Amino acid sequence: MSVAAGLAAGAVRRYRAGRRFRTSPAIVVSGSVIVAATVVAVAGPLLAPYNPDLPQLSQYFFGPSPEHLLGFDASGRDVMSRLLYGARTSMLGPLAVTLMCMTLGSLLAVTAAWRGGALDAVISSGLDILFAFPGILLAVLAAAVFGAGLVAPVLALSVAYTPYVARVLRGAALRERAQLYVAALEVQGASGVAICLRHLIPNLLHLIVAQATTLFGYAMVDLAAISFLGLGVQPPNADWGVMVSENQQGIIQGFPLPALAAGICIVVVVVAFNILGERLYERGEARQ
Amino acid sequence: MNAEIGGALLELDGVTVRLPVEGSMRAVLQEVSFVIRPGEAIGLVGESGSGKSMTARAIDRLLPPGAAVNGRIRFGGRDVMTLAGADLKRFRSEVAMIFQDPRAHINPVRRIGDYMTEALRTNAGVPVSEASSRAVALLKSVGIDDGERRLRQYPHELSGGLLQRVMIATALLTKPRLLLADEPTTALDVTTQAEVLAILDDLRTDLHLAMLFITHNLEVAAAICDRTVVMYAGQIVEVRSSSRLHTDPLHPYTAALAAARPNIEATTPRLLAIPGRPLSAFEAPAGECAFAPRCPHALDVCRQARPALIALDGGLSRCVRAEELRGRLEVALHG
Amino acid sequence: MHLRFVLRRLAMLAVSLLVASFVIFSAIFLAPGNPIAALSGGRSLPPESLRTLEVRYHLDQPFLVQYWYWLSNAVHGNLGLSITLRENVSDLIASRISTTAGLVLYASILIIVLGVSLGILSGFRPGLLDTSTLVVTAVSASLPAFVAAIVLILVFAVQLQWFPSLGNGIGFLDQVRHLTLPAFALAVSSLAIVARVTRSAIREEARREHVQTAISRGIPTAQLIRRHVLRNAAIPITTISGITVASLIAVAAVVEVVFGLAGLGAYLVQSAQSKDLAVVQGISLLLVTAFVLVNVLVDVLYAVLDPRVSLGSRAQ
Amino acid sequence: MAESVLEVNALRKEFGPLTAVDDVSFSLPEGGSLAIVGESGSGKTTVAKMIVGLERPTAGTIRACGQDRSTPARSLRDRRRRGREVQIVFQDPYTSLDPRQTVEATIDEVLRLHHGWPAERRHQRVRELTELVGLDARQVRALPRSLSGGQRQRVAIARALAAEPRVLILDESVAALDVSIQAQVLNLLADIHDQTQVSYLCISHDLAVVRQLTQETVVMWRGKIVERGPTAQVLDDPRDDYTRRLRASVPHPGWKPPHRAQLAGA
Repeated sequence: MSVAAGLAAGAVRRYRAGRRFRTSPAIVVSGSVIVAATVVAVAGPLLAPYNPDLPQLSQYFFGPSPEHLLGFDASGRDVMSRLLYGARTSMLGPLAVTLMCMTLGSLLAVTAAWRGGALDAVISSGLDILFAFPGILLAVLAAAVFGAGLVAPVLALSVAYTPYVARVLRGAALRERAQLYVAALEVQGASGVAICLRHLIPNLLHLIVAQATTLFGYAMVDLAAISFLGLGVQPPNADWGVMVSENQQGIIQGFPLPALAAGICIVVVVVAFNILGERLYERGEARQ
Repeated sequence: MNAEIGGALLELDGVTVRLPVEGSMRAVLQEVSFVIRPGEAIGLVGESGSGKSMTARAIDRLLPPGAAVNGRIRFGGRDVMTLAGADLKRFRSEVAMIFQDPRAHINPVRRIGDYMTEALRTNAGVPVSEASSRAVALLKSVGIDDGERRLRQYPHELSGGLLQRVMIATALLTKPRLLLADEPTTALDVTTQAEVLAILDDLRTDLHLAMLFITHNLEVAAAICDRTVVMYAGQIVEVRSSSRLHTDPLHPYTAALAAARPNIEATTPRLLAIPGRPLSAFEAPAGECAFAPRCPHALDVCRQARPALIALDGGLSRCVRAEELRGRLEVALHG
Repeated sequence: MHLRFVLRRLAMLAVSLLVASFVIFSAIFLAPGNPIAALSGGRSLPPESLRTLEVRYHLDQPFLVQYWYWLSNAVHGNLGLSITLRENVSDLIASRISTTAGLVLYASILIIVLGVSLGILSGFRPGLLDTSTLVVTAVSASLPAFVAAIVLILVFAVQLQWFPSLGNGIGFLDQVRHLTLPAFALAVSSLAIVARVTRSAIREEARREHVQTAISRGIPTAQLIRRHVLRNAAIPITTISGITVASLIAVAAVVEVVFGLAGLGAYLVQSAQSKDLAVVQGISLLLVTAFVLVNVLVDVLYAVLDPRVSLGSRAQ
Repeated sequence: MAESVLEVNALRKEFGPLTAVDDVSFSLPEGGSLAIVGESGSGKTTVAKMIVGLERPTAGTIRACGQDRSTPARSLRDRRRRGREVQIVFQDPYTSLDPRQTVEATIDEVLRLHHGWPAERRHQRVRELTELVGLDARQVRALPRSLSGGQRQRVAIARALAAEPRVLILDESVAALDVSIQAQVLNLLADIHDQTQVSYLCISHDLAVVRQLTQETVVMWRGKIVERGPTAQVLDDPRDDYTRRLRASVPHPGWKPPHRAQLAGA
């Protein structure tokens, strides 16, 4: 559930080093799921058969039919069309969190590991202090202050999860920096920036990508939760987290499909990202 | 049954070990045979990939999962591979092993005292206080005088040299009859190495302990072992009494290895390097002498079949030209 | 050695809390409009309420002085007044804290007991159990708590009717019964993560060279597992359990909302929606403190378990 | 005596309360070869790191090619110039190459750093250097992971030579290699010394390697120089107690470990 735990698990996963990597069915399936989700996020509105915001009150919680494959939601809107539209915000938020976190986290980690000494101490303690904020809590706080919507929670999660990313990357960057080829380049007189850009970061790339993939999955979970709580994407906009919330009453009333369908979309995409992240991580480890 | 056939404490007979590598079984040891008599020290020498460590692991039943072993290993007349229950337990207490990297081989979260006495307490039921005092006494015999304090420390608080002594003392605590020493001095400084070797040599004589000493250093093996076994590409290529190893080697590889080392006593303009690199058993060409591609004495006959070990002057050599080359190999030594 | 570690960690704890409280306090100044507008959530309030706000926040004083007043009040248990409920925030929190604490505790027990046992079992027994554990945990590790919650309600409350789907319950047993589904919903993904990490930690420790040494010395298998494999694997297992348990403190809000539990999290969300900033500040401060304390506890536990740790931070 | 290409004077390095290097002075003549011999904790590697600028001396001076290098370089140009004065080959062949870079790219990167040559000329130079260290065309295009330890060490030597340094520091450069490979690399280093004007500073714990490679030797013990002189003389007739103990500890044919009674005097 939490990014913190997920990323930490990634770090602890070093314990499972050395397994050989093959293009397994798991990678093909999770990769396809991610590609499909991305296509829907980009082209969802073109694929959607109906207007996602048009309520037909008489049809509320009306079951599936050949025309409406997933039936209608609590307000009588076409569930399939809302899912297709909702992919966009559901994917865009995590993407923004991932990009910001990885950029900031890599930058801080590499700077701290490269310069060492006082600067490293400052960056590391700064990150340690940021650890005080659980992501969801900071997101709720941000939504309370700046108002509900996607922007405040995305910023809050980026800040809250940067220390987790940076801590793991800093450890890896320190290990890489201790490699003798780095010392050899320093002795040659290559500039620090050049060594970082041309050698250090490329050698950390497998870890950065693996972390980004895992982070995306968990950011998606947290942002969906924020939207579910009514502090993220606002109804009537379609979003998977919002859809679970809107149709929650259906669970008890005997119409679980609309809420479940949105929930399943989230789970499938997140599982795909997590499995891919795990495999990328293992591949990086095997290559070491 | 007669316990120790021909006076052998440990007997390896045609031991072949295969390991699963990328889905197929690859040989890492081929037809390894030798014996160790009670109280005898055997040196096992080879470069990387020669299979020397794998030999010790096979003897101690510490091979990685999936390993297939052919041939026979007998300790005190009993087949080691089929030992179980109380017999296995006794075997474990009679055969002790020490390793190159004590830091990896000692549990980092337990105290030295716990590590040293665990086997004694668990398997022999020796009370803690007695086990500890025995540990302290043994630490003293390996040159550690403040044993009581050391027992309370954690491994990370000790230097590599100290830790290696702790490991040796621990190995001797159960009064073994055979010590398997896998490169125990490789990671140590030269002066520490000399001390540890002296300790091993002393203890071995005092305790009438048999030893298999694995090293990549011909001189170290010759210095503290009665006989030396030289391995190349998973095979034994020579067995020779240590005193004659340098003066009268029987296999071109042994001679080349000795000649390749820079000499501390005289300046040589150029070393007699062996071309190519050491091969492991599964890289070596089949159906010819494994050393032939690098051997300065190789002839066509060497490439026609794997030579067998032949007895020569009290030693063994896996070289078809061994007899013919005697004396000429020695020349290589002083270049 | 350990004392120095604990002292250093406590100093860091103090700094973290100070910074966190500062961030939480400054939130009202970051909000659009003036602080009063932020605190009142844009509502028009009776003059006496406005007065209380001004007094409470010392809005006529410099910023840092205001912060100082707010903090010392908070430390003394005075967290101000809820704008919507016109009640003391401390009292409101006090009446809800036991639900959240119970929920988090229940879920933590599930995670540690079930997650670690499952991980140990599949770590030592390769085969069908291990494979199915791997597959199931791969999916459940990615399960958002609110999705887990609606599935649990659907199956165990609506279909099987074993557990209630809403409310807190009365009396201890009834409360436990009411908390069971929420606790599972909260625990499920962390449980899976803990199980997976436990499994790989055990596999990894079992392969260590010192375990080989112990085998070669004839240490019986049961003792080998207990004293060398499990003991050493306890270090990463503690770390991951601590991180997941700490994260529950915030995630509990989601579960409380789904199950209609009157806990702190649900109240926090409700206050955030109604822009009742005094409440948001109070609860945030409390949750952050709990979160940081659990993390400190994990670090201390880690140092106790691993004699190699003297100063410095977690497993890097 | 030839002019000295490297001069170290009263060098000192403290790590907190620990003094790792204490009042170390020596000079290396142009085209000469000097060994710093010692065991772990002797401070020999710290001296090497200070000379190449990976550590900063607490006190003392280092001059190479007449230029001071006791303080960190101020500009990138300065750093590159220092790179053309002193180069180093490390002990561990496994981490001394970027795993993602081919041999060709590794050496080319250094050539680009130091010389404003066109691609054609750099390519030519890569070929010369790799031929010099005995790598074939296939190995030149390979990634480090498909090379053996000895081959990687050859790459590291070629990379160091690409800067055309006046001093090459060999920091336990053959210690991690198999005996048969070690001999190949030692011969290669001897050939390079004969063919070029490069001076060697050889950091080693291995007295036999030192004898093979150097004319002069200083012996370090616990941060201090305890003995110095021509290598053959230091090894054949050690004066200092520690040097004697060290010499007596080196295994060689016919050697027996000196037992503790014999060692006790040292």
